[in-house]
Amino acid sequence: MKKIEAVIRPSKFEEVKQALGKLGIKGMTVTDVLGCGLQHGQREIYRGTEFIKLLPKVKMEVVVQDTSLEQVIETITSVARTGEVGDGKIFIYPVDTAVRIRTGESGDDAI
Amino acid sequence: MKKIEAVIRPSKFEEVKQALGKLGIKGMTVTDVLGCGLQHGQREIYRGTEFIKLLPKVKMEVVVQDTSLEQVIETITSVARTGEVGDGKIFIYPVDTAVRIRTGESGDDAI
Amino acid sequence: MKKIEAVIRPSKFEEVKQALGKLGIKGMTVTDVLGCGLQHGQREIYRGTEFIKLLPKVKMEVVVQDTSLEQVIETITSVARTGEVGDGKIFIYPVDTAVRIRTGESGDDAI
Amino acid sequence: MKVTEMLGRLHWRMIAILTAILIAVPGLALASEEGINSADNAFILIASALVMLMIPGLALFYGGMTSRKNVINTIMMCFTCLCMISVTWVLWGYTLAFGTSLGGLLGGLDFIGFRDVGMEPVDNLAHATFASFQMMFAALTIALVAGALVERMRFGAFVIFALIWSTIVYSPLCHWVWGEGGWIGELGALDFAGGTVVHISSGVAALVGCLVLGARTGFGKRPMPPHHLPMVLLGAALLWFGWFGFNAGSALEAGALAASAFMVTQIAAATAAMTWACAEWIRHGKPTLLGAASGCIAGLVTITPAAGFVGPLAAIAMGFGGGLFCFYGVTVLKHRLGYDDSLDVFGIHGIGGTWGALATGIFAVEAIGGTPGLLEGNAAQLGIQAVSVLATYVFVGVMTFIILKAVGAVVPLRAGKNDEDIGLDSALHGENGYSDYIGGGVLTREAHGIPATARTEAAY
Amino acid sequence: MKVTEMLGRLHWRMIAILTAILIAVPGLALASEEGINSADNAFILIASALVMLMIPGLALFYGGMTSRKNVINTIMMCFTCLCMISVTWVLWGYTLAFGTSLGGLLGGLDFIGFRDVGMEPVDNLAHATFASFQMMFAALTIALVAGALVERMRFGAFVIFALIWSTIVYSPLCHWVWGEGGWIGELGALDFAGGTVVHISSGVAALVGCLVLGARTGFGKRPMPPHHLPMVLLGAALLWFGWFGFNAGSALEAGALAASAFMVTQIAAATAAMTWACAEWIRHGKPTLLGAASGCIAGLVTITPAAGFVGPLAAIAMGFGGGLFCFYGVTVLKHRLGYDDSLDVFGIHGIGGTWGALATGIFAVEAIGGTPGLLEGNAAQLGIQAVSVLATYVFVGVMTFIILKAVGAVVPLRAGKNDEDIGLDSALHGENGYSDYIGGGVLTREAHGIPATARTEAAY
Amino acid sequence: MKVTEMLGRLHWRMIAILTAILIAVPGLALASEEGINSADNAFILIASALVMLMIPGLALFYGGMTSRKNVINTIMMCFTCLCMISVTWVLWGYTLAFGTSLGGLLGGLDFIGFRDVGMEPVDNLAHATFASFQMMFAALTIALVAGALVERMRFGAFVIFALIWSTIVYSPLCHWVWGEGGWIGELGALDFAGGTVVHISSGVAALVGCLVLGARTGFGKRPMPPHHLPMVLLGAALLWFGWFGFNAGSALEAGALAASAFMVTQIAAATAAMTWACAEWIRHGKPTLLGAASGCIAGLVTITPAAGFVGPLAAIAMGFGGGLFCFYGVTVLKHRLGYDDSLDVFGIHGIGGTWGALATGIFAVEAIGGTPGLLEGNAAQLGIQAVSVLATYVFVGVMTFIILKAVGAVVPLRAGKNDEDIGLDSALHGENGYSDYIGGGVLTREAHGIPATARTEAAY
Ligand SMILES: Nc1ncnc2c1ncn2[C@@H]1O[C@H](COP(=O)(O)OP(=O)(O)O)[C@@H](O)[C@H]1O
Ligand SMILES: Nc1ncnc2c1ncn2[C@@H]1O[C@H](COP(=O)(O)OP(=O)(O)O)[C@@H](O)[C@H]1O
Ligand SMILES: Nc1ncnc2c1ncn2[C@@H]1O[C@H](COP(=O)(O)OP(=O)(O)O)[C@@H](O)[C@H]1O
Repeated sequence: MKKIEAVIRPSKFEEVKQALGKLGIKGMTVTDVLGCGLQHGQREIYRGTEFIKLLPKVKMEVVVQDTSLEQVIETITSVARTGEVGDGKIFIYPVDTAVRIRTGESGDDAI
Repeated sequence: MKKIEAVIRPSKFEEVKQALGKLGIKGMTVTDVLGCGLQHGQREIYRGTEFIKLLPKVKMEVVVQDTSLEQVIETITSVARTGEVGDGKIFIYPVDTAVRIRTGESGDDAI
Repeated sequence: MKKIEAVIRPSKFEEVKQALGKLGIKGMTVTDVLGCGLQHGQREIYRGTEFIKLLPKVKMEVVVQDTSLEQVIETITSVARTGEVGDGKIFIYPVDTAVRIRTGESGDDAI
Repeated sequence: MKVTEMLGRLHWRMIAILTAILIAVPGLALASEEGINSADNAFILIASALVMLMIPGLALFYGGMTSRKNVINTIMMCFTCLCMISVTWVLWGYTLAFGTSLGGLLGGLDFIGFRDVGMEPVDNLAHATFASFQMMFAALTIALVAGALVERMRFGAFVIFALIWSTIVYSPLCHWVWGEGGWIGELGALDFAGGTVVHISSGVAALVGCLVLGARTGFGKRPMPPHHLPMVLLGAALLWFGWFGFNAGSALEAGALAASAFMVTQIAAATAAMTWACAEWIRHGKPTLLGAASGCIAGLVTITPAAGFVGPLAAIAMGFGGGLFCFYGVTVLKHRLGYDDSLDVFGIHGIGGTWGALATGIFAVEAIGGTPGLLEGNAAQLGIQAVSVLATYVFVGVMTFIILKAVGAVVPLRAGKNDEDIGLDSALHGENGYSDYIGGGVLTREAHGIPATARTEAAY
Repeated sequence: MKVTEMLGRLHWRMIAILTAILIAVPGLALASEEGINSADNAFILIASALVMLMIPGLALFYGGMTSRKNVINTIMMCFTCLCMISVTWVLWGYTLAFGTSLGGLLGGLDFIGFRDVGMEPVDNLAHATFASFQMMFAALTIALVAGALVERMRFGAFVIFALIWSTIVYSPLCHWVWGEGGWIGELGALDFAGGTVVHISSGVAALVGCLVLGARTGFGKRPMPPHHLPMVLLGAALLWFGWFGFNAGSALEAGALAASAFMVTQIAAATAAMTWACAEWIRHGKPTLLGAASGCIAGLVTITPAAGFVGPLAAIAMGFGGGLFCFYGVTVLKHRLGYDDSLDVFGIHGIGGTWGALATGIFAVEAIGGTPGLLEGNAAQLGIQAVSVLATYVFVGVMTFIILKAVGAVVPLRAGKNDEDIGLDSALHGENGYSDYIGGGVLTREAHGIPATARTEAAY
Repeated sequence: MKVTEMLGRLHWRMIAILTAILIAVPGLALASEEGINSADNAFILIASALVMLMIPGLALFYGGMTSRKNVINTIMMCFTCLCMISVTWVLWGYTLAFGTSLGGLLGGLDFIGFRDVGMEPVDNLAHATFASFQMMFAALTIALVAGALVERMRFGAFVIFALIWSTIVYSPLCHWVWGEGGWIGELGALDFAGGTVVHISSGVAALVGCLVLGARTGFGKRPMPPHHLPMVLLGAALLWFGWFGFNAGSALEAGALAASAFMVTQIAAATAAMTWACAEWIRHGKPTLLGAASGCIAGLVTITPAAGFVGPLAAIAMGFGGGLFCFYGVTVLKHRLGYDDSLDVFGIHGIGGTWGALATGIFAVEAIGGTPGLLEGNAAQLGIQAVSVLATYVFVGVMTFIILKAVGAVVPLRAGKNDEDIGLDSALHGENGYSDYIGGGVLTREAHGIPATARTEAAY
């Protein structure tokens, strides 16, 4: 079981979510985050001072069985890509186990 | 050392937190998230268009020593359960180590 | 490849970010969170009822190559420290891999 | 005297009289023929606009105090009162309150559908001005009640309740106090701008309402603090601003009485805000903005019945009492009694209104409003005030209970548990107060194949 | 009669006449010498302030409806209209609208740079009062148009467009309808407070504008719900409040006509809000706050041309129609036609204004505004109204198209794709509506060595 | 002539005279007996309500500009000024400013506790009207000062400071300029609505205050951008709206002078907003909403002393100067001098007020306000204006310094480091502006066993 954490452009979120829906991925948890990387940030002005602000990104967390891993990564990569700096990253983490609170099921059954 | 990540109903958060407090768990980090799963989302209307919106959930992250793991999972599972779809999930992740910034302590002492 | 997750005081964020910038760390993802630990929370009042509220913290996530790990941890620890309870924690998690969406690169090249 | 001279004198007499009449005519035209004094008319029109603004002000005041997931529902309840009651006021509300009195108990149907309500004068104002001004009062009163019911009442049930309540509680009560021949007015009770009609009545209805509905899920187990305090402050500010129209406008003219009412309104509001904040400072060690904002409303409520009857120092005394009693009611009494008046409508409007109505009987000054109070030796006035308060409590309390039970027999009053959990905004209105980034967090319908006609449990 | 007697009588005659004149003088001074009636003047000054407040109200109404990343740009467009048009109105806008008519088509340059616009009376008002009141109308009209263009139009292009449009579309149109000798006014068309001048004109310009610009990226693929509904409600409330100044103030005096206009304004707004919310309740199972708020604006738009001509029941009928037609236009028609009018300016101001202008011809009552409508047997009036509507559609539609094409030939009209993606607030104004915790999420400039003069693509 | 004829003539004479007297009586009653002109009285009452609204407007304007964690404290400071000063104004503030002059320096105690302040006329207004109008000015002025001190000043210390400052700085200064016999007024200095009394005085106090307090922790190291720009805009809009009451109301009547003041107020605000935004556009490549909003306030400040003295083109010139100088002050000068005026009170009110006071001496037109300025050849007026400015700078500067030092000797002026870090809202008021989901993020007290009486360091 793996957790796929994708940090993407907010404007791409809708498309990615639908693409995952088509793969049969129903569950995900989503968070508003700010990020920086090669794409530095937005230049803002406050009463004569200019400064750089982190960029809004969307973090999607999807826990999947090992078998779906490749497919999900590929889908996200291809749908979220615009080719311009700032498209984001996908990180893969190991997951020990999962529990479905409603039923108490655990492991692969829970996701 | 493990990280317990529980995605639960916002209305259950208070109870869960207090239950953990009784177990002696003092530390946790909490985030507002949106989620979907078997429970799809809320139907909303905007000027004649209907659409489905992700549901607000609360993500609690608690890093615990391996020995407390079972007890914490059980507590969260039982307190956060309503039995209706949308109760949420618990994910368990391995943690390499932890550091307490104030003192520089690391490992089990830090949590 | 490791994920460094630091939960720090909001007022220290700017300094930490700049210190990391000097180390050559360009990428990070940042989230507003609430937390409690030894530092309980803020006492608030609502129409005669007093209650305790979780404290705002900032969660920084930085995925780094194993080689930079020590240095980053040390930098965060020293810069974010005030010595008073509530300075926060650093957690280190294993990462299986990373993918740069824009190019499809994966592994160490992606971060 | 010669005849010619007589004629000559008559001639002059005629000229003088004609002159007098001609010159007096414009005056007459203003004072009795057309009757509308444009300064007064302008003032009351603006005052009406100010009172209108109080209702969205109230919506924000209340909306900011609820939790984030119920802000839309709360605002919608207030806003619906503004709109719905404006229409029913035209159709039947106004005439039931201000039509020719049927035995001092109810207005007749003379003005049904705003018949004859238009440009013709009523005393110094155009009839349309007076009717519009009163329209805002009617809408505001029932909107005030909403604050006690929010976060759990079903929207549809509230709409029906509000409609009936405004018709068979507000209109009659308004007639009793302000209608020509209304029995409370005839009694000599003083209520300048609505201490009984607006505030006690809404406060009592709120109390009965929240008792009938029962507490919000989780009440008492966790605090339910305001989700947006600057919005609360904004709402309080608009209320305060509008209240000048409410109180000074109730002079129904733009002269010295309006000025006096304006002045004491400001003083009482300010005093009560400070009183509440200081009480908190002493009791909890910290003065809160919510306390100051609640205090100013308490002061405004308190001075409402007295605005045209008391002077500046009495306004300080009344404001101080209003701040203190309401603070006590909201922070101590409520917790002891254990009822869940979500946004403390009874604690502020009920308690403040009651104190204000009684204090009017104490502090009234003959030189200002024509009636002396207790301090000027007229103890009877306090008795009359007490009777009017009591009558309002009993009438409104009983009627509200009956109406709610009747409505509850037809449609459920409370939202379902699940709707309360996810929030009434989404459940009942299909809306969210704030939508965040995340592309609006939208899952398109098609992706899940949910039919557009699917409805959640409490949609109606 | 003796001469001495004759003289004596003459003497008395003189005294009587002198008396008469002397006594009449203060009256004369008020009525013809100075001419300013201070009650009317006070009323219109306050009304002007209310109309001014409509523009920030509109900014919030619109701003709350856009996505979070475009709220500042949206507000900025409205606020810029308020400021910029106030200045151009002084310089040339007013005189083009209200200067001595050049053949009924345009005002002459008599008042250029507000020459002679000051304390001297124009009828019952100070000239400054009238010119300020009209200034607010001019600023509001073009600000309304912005709502259709937001979330994709480049700010600089909008500024140029607004400047030209206000000069060569608004001022002439205003002259036609309200200027002395303007041809539409001469025709006998009724437009009390701006149904054609303000609402149809902004609605049509909005429609043409959004067609020329093209839809927002992602339009139709994902809903773009309001990011802050309480802000929308606040904006609607300020609009409603200000509209009393707009409509009642258009009586240009503070008497019975103003009162009547005030009353029907309230009634139509309330009715339309309820109509819209009920339509949603029936169609979608849930009434929304956005629906109620949109409805009240639709009602206000509808009653605008009719405010001084119709009675309370006609206001209910007009409000009902306004709510229903605009609801249909916004939720059905727009989707069928597929244009992207971001915040439904045409759907509300265009459709509501058209219905209002025609309905004025139907419901006008002679006893109120002096002109009978269709229901009082004057079918011709409906024809005249139709002509004025048609003329406005054609003139504004063609002119707006030409202006946009001309401006677009000089500077790009649309923001770049990337700017649209990250949001116009940051891209065009270097600002964010809300900055969150995280120490403001700030990376100092030095840390990245970005020169202070670096500019994003669409900075100008 | 015969005796009978004589009598006859006398008889007629009497009739004519009686007629004259009788007819004149209503006029007399209005003009001298009762004295209150209801149009003027209505106008100033509404104007007072508008000025009241400026203070919550200011609270939102300031509140939106601070960081999220200090929004409540900021709003609370302004709101407390509104409430507290309203009470002290009744008790002693008014009489110190407007009581019978003690040598041109201070008002006597005639009106202590608002003795004799009520329904009797003062010129054309009810005394209560005048006193209420002035009350709002007093409250606003000290509230303006707060903007320079927020995000680090201890609330309790501010309350004491405000109380003293308003008593021994504002009241005397107000007396000097507007009190009968006040020495600056006697000098012939022009200050229509408070350029020196309100704006220079608050600006200078702000500057001294922030120098005494020292900069916020982190100032200069990281930008501290506004946390809620739409709130800033809303505040600016309410300020602008209220300013019509402030400036036009300062005519103290509702005629042509009020109209002229209204008009130039609008023009200067609009011009300055555009000027500031354009200056940014040129300098930074992007016009900001904060810039436009700051600009309109700068313009309003600038025109305040001149509102009743200058014409429309002068208003454009003054607004342009106001926008430019304040822009320069806030974006360049402040950074060079390095002081931390949190929300730029000195940069806008100090600089704008100074420019406005001087420019009044330049642009004043005899035909408008009765006094010619430099451009009409009266160079002396500019000198008088300069003297009044200088006197205000010195008096306010010195007094503010002394008061702050004195207060600081008794209670600490600055909040503790830790309180500043977690935010003054939570530390000093036990509140949070916005509480998010997460069930309110609440840990019940019991769970941690913290006694209810525990207090944080800076609770008082
Ligand atoms: N090392 C990292 N650790 C955590 N998050 C990162 C890291 N690098 C990038 N990110 C996240 O990914 C986003 C996009 O990265 P960026 O380098 O700007 O673009 P790209 O992925 O196209 O090279 C960042 O805004 C940040 O949120
Ligand atoms: N595979 C997953 N990965 C990440 N989060 C998930 C996943 N599945 C569910 N969740 C989170 O758990 C929440 C509840 O899940 P859901 O399937 O709706 O209910 P239940 O757990 O009762 O079956 C979701 O809203 C989402 O936030
Ligand atoms: N066991 C834990 N799991 C997750 N987060 C924790 C844990 N313990 C502490 N935290 C986070 O770290 C923050 C600081 O911890 P705290 O114990 O208050 O201070 P300190 O680290 O100085 O001892 C908390 O507010 C919380 O967000």
